[in-house]
Amino acid sequence: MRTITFKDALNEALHQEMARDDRVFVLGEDVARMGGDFGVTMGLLRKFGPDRVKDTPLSEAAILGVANGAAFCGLRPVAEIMFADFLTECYDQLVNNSAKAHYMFAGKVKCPIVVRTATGAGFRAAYHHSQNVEAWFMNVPGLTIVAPSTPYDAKGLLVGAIRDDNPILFLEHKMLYGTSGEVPEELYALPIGRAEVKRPGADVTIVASMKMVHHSLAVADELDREEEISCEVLDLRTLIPFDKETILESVARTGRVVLVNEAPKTGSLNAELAATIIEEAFDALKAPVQRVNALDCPVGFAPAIEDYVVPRPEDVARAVRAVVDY
Amino acid sequence: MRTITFKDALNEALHQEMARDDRVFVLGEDVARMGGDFGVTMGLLRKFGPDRVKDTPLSEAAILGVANGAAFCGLRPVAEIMFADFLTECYDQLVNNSAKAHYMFAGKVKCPIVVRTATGAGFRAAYHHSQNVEAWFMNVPGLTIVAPSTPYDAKGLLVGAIRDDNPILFLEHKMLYGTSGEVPEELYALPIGRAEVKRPGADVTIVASMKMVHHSLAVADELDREEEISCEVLDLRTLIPFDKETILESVARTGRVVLVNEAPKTGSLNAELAATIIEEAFDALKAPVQRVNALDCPVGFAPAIEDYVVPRPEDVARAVRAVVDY
Amino acid sequence: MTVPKEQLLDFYRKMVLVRRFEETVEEYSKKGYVPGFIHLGVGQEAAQVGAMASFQEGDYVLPDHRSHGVCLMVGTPVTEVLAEIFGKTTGCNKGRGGSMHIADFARGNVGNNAIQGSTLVTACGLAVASQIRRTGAVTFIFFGDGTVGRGEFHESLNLAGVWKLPIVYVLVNNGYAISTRATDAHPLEDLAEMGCAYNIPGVTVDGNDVEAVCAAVGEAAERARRGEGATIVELKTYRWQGHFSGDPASYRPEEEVRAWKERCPLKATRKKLIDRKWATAEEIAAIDAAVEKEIQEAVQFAVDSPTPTEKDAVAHVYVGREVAGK
Amino acid sequence: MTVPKEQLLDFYRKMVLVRRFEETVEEYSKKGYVPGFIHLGVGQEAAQVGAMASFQEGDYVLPDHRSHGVCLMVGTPVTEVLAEIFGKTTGCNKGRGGSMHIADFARGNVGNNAIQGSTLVTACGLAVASQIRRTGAVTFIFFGDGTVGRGEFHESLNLAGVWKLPIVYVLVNNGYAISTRATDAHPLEDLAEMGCAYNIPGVTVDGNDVEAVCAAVGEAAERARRGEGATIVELKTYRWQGHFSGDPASYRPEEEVRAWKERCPLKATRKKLIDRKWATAEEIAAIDAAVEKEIQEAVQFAVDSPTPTEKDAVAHVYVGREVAGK
Ligand SMILES: Cc1ncc(C[n+]2csc(CCOP(=O)(O)OP(=O)(O)O)c2C)c(N)n1
Ligand SMILES: Cc1ncc(C[n+]2csc(CCOP(=O)(O)OP(=O)(O)O)c2C)c(N)n1
Ligand SMILES: [Mg+2]
Ligand SMILES: [Mg+2]
Repeated sequence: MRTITFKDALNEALHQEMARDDRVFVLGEDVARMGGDFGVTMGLLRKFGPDRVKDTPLSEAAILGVANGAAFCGLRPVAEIMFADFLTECYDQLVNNSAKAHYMFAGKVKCPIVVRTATGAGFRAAYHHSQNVEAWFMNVPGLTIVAPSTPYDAKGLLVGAIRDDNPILFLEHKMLYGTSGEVPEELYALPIGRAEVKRPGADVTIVASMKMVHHSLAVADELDREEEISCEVLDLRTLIPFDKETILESVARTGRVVLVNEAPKTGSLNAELAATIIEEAFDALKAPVQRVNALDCPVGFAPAIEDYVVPRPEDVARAVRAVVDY
Repeated sequence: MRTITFKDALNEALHQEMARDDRVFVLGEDVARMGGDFGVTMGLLRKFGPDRVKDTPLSEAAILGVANGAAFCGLRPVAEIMFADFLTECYDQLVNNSAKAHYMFAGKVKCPIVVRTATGAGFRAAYHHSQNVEAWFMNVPGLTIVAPSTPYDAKGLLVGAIRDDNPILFLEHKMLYGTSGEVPEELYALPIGRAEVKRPGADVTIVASMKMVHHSLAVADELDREEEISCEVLDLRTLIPFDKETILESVARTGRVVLVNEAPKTGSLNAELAATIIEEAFDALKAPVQRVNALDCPVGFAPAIEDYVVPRPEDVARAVRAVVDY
Repeated sequence: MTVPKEQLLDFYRKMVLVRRFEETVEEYSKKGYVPGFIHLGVGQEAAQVGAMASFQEGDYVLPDHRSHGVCLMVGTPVTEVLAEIFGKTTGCNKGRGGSMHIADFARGNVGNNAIQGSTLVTACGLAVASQIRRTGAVTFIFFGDGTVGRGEFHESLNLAGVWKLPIVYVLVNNGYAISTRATDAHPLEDLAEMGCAYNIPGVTVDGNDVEAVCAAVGEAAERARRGEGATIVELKTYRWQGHFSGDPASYRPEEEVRAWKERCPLKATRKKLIDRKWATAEEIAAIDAAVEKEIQEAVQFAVDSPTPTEKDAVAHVYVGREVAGK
Repeated sequence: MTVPKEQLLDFYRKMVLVRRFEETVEEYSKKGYVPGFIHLGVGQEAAQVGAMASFQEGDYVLPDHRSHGVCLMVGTPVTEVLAEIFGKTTGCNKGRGGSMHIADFARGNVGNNAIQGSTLVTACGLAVASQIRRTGAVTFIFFGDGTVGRGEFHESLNLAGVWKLPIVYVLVNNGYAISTRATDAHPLEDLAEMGCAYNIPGVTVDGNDVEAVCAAVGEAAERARRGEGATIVELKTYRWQGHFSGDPASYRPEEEVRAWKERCPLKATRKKLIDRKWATAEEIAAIDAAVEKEIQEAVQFAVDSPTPTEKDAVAHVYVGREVAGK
């Protein structure tokens, strides 16, 4: 199969789904003439014209407002918020409007929006361009958070998200845009809400997402080779609501769990995963669940600090050894 | 000792601390001429004048901007955001500015602000006036979240928060404003970051905050009386960073834990508490940690719905029985 | 401007309906039938009725928190609006929204959001949808003088200005945001003038003169329909009651309230009808009586209707995904 | 306006410093010495130098993301600014902030926040502090044409207008926000005119004429010092490079770039100096050479300085509370 980048996979998803469904339109800062800060919306303006590909002013709340309002009218907006850190500027729209509209109005309206945004550390861009933000939205019933780790998933999940009738926050880890993988040329959708076993294993369940899936896979290979530890790596793909069944099924077999997430430890998605596993698989656990996270501090500028603060493969390996040796 | 309401305790804290420290000033919507939507800032304008008690336009981001900027200059602003739900409108200021300033600028500036706000359900005010919001701010290093449950704590913690050099989100549960308790007349500060055992017990540790402390105490009394179950009730008082030592000390004795929090279950503070307890007291646990939360849905309007969705005393009792019977 | 006889009679009937509706809500609120707090529009009937005269089938309207009257003008049956406010399953949102969240999508009422200012950007989305689909629909957004303070006011008008969006900004200036005088919150007296920053015409009219309101909003709506973009129409009026039902409103002078009550929009319209010999006192009394009958029937309906049950609580959190109850 | 000879010579020296600083940052960025992405102000030197001529001791300034030059004008040593951009411990924020977060509190530079628009409201807080303390300080806030789109622009100006805050809004209009033309993002050509909505005077000047800039900002600063409130000064200029160093900027016509380069502010000032016979070519060359020496010394200093280490990572998250490292 053909190999393309994560970014091109997303771009292809937009091209193909917009061609298929004329309710879909794209808006955001610099998405039209420039094709997006990361190039994900490249070529859409030429193909679909200014009605369906809109450069907005630097107004995040208005971008979400347009998305919500248009969605209420039956369109399917795909809004780009350039960096996830800027979701702070339209937090109200997402939390109080998008997420609640369907419930608040007794199911009489839907809010099928996708908010794409670049998340994660590693870009040397410091405090306001490096955060992992999913935890800010974890406690907001009604929102769905999707986060692919491979080009294949990126394309299929973006299409799946656009077709989903719920408001979806779609996280694109900025260090993955340039990674490559096999992606079918035809249009396909992957289901929202399903995790995937990216690598089967018997001793330890590693649950990860986005860039941390790749750290986890690398560690799993190494530990398999060097220490005869067999790790199963689960890629959540949908962070909220997450796929409890797949996780619990794996934990029932391994009894040992390592959770890997790039956000600061306190209050990250890992906390919810750990609490759920405890609640539902207490007796299966052979060791305390280990959480691998960034330190509880902002993402600093100096590379030595950034690299130290976020989870490194060696942190994952250490956690795996800890659950095995417990 | 004298008995006053929670609201009056807060009001007295402001009066006394403003008299003591002329760097303290108050701002927010309707805090001056009207004395606050809940009356907490009553009388301050007359006593301290318009320089130190400021009615603002309906501009939450500007309120936080004024607080941050003035704090950087050495003042100690106490900002009121009328309902916690409106923190969505100044989320960027709190998350990206207040919380990070000290770190981002290498300790050369401090941001000693207090953001007071009315939180919680029970007011029949639906989606945008009823949320429990602490989880939105859990994964934001640099922020401190304080949440009293009694008039005594309200006064002492507010004074403690004003004197603290960190940005503090100060949550006032709106159903507690009218509750009464003993409060010393003199000025005193309670330490930030310390939980309190509100009721000692031997069999089960209940960890709660704000209104849920009262639910928990009521249940503890009842179960003690009727079922001979002895519950220890811990009041977190500071939600983030929370007092791990006090929790772990109690759990080491009881081995059974019930966490009670009014926010929706997925991704609430209870998740972090559960994960921490698992990590640090795995071997002491005699039963899976039980989380008592609101259901994973918004806070609806109709009273029957609101009352069903948020935790009721019977839900706490059921969870206690579950850990005892495990 | 003078409207034809039939229209003025119709306006009068509608204003009486709105007035009696509000008085009835207040009466039944005091009797305990209305959960939560309510914001009454008594005194603002001419603004609501006159502005909505230009609303056509296919148009969108976003009412605000003080907009029961606007909701009625859309054509939603009085029974359904009242039942919604009472929190009954027969309400237009099945009792799930209440006073601050009344929507009727089929008739173009996209509902309020109780976060002031939020809907200002939603309006852009409705307008963009009608632009993309070339439906010629106009979006009417109601908001108060206080809400002008929010950042979304700017983001909305800036976008509307540059994209020439078909929006009528109905700025209901009743002089106060809770206790805060409009003149203490904004540096201009006539807030419609703020349109100058956005190349959007602004017009200020007597909001208690239903004919003047109808003319100004009508012209703005026509401009929007012709594709010439948005207009701000500021309606100067006054709310007779406090901010919410029960607010003593001691922040404003008795004299001011008295003067405005003199300028009652119903009384003024009655006088016009009599002066122009368009109706006799008897005919007017007949209108009043007919309205009264409608109101009393609605009350009966709302009182008799069932309340939602616990099992309604978890419906519609997501489209197509279930949420667990207790 | 004509400034005295000594001042124009000083302006020239400073503009050369800023120009050479930016070119040097770019050069060393390409060589791999500068982490992350940087926004260069080449072409905007007259705006930065001319505006900061009115900055006095005790004043506050909030630079933006394209403001290395502004940071230098505060008086922070070139060495410390460059070392900060290189991410070194000798930087003014110990390498913790980088290009987008350069502060120097002791000298009144309160630092940038990389969320566009955030500092617009921080500015209000600085101004309120100087009002409360009656220090007479002026706050200078730098922001671009794109950032005018943010809601905070409005909340800030509305508050500044109604509270008569001593702020100079330095609106650097370089025609673009990344790829988006100012004229596609806002409905007015001269953005200073937006002051009309806030009763705040706006003036638009040639941002490449350092004397005109100095005069306009000087007048605005004097107004603020006299207690007459805020002014918007719009400086029309152009950035020669792309949005960030490396951006090919293919979204703008070659011709436009060429025309603006003709209008180089350094060249214009050199011409003035020569035409007025205030300096000879040799004297100008001597200034250039002196600046060059300063720059090269700063480079040596920055290159030789140490980088932060891992243990620096967890310092200063909170005041007085430790955060655990790895
Ligand atoms: C973002 C936000 N801030 C504050 C409030 C609380 N609040 C509700 S109505 C109101 C005043 C609104 O004033 P105005 O817009 O003039 O409308 P009016 O009540 O006069 O009709 C305030 C401050 C809110 N609901 N949302
Ligand atoms: C809230 C927010 N949205 C978007 C961005 C991304 N961004 C950084 S600079 C910029 C353009 C700013 O344009 P302008 O204000 O004109 O300044 P210039 O870059 O032209 O100097 C954008 C969109 C951001 N940093 N913050
Ligand atoms: Mg008002
Ligand atoms: Mg610009």
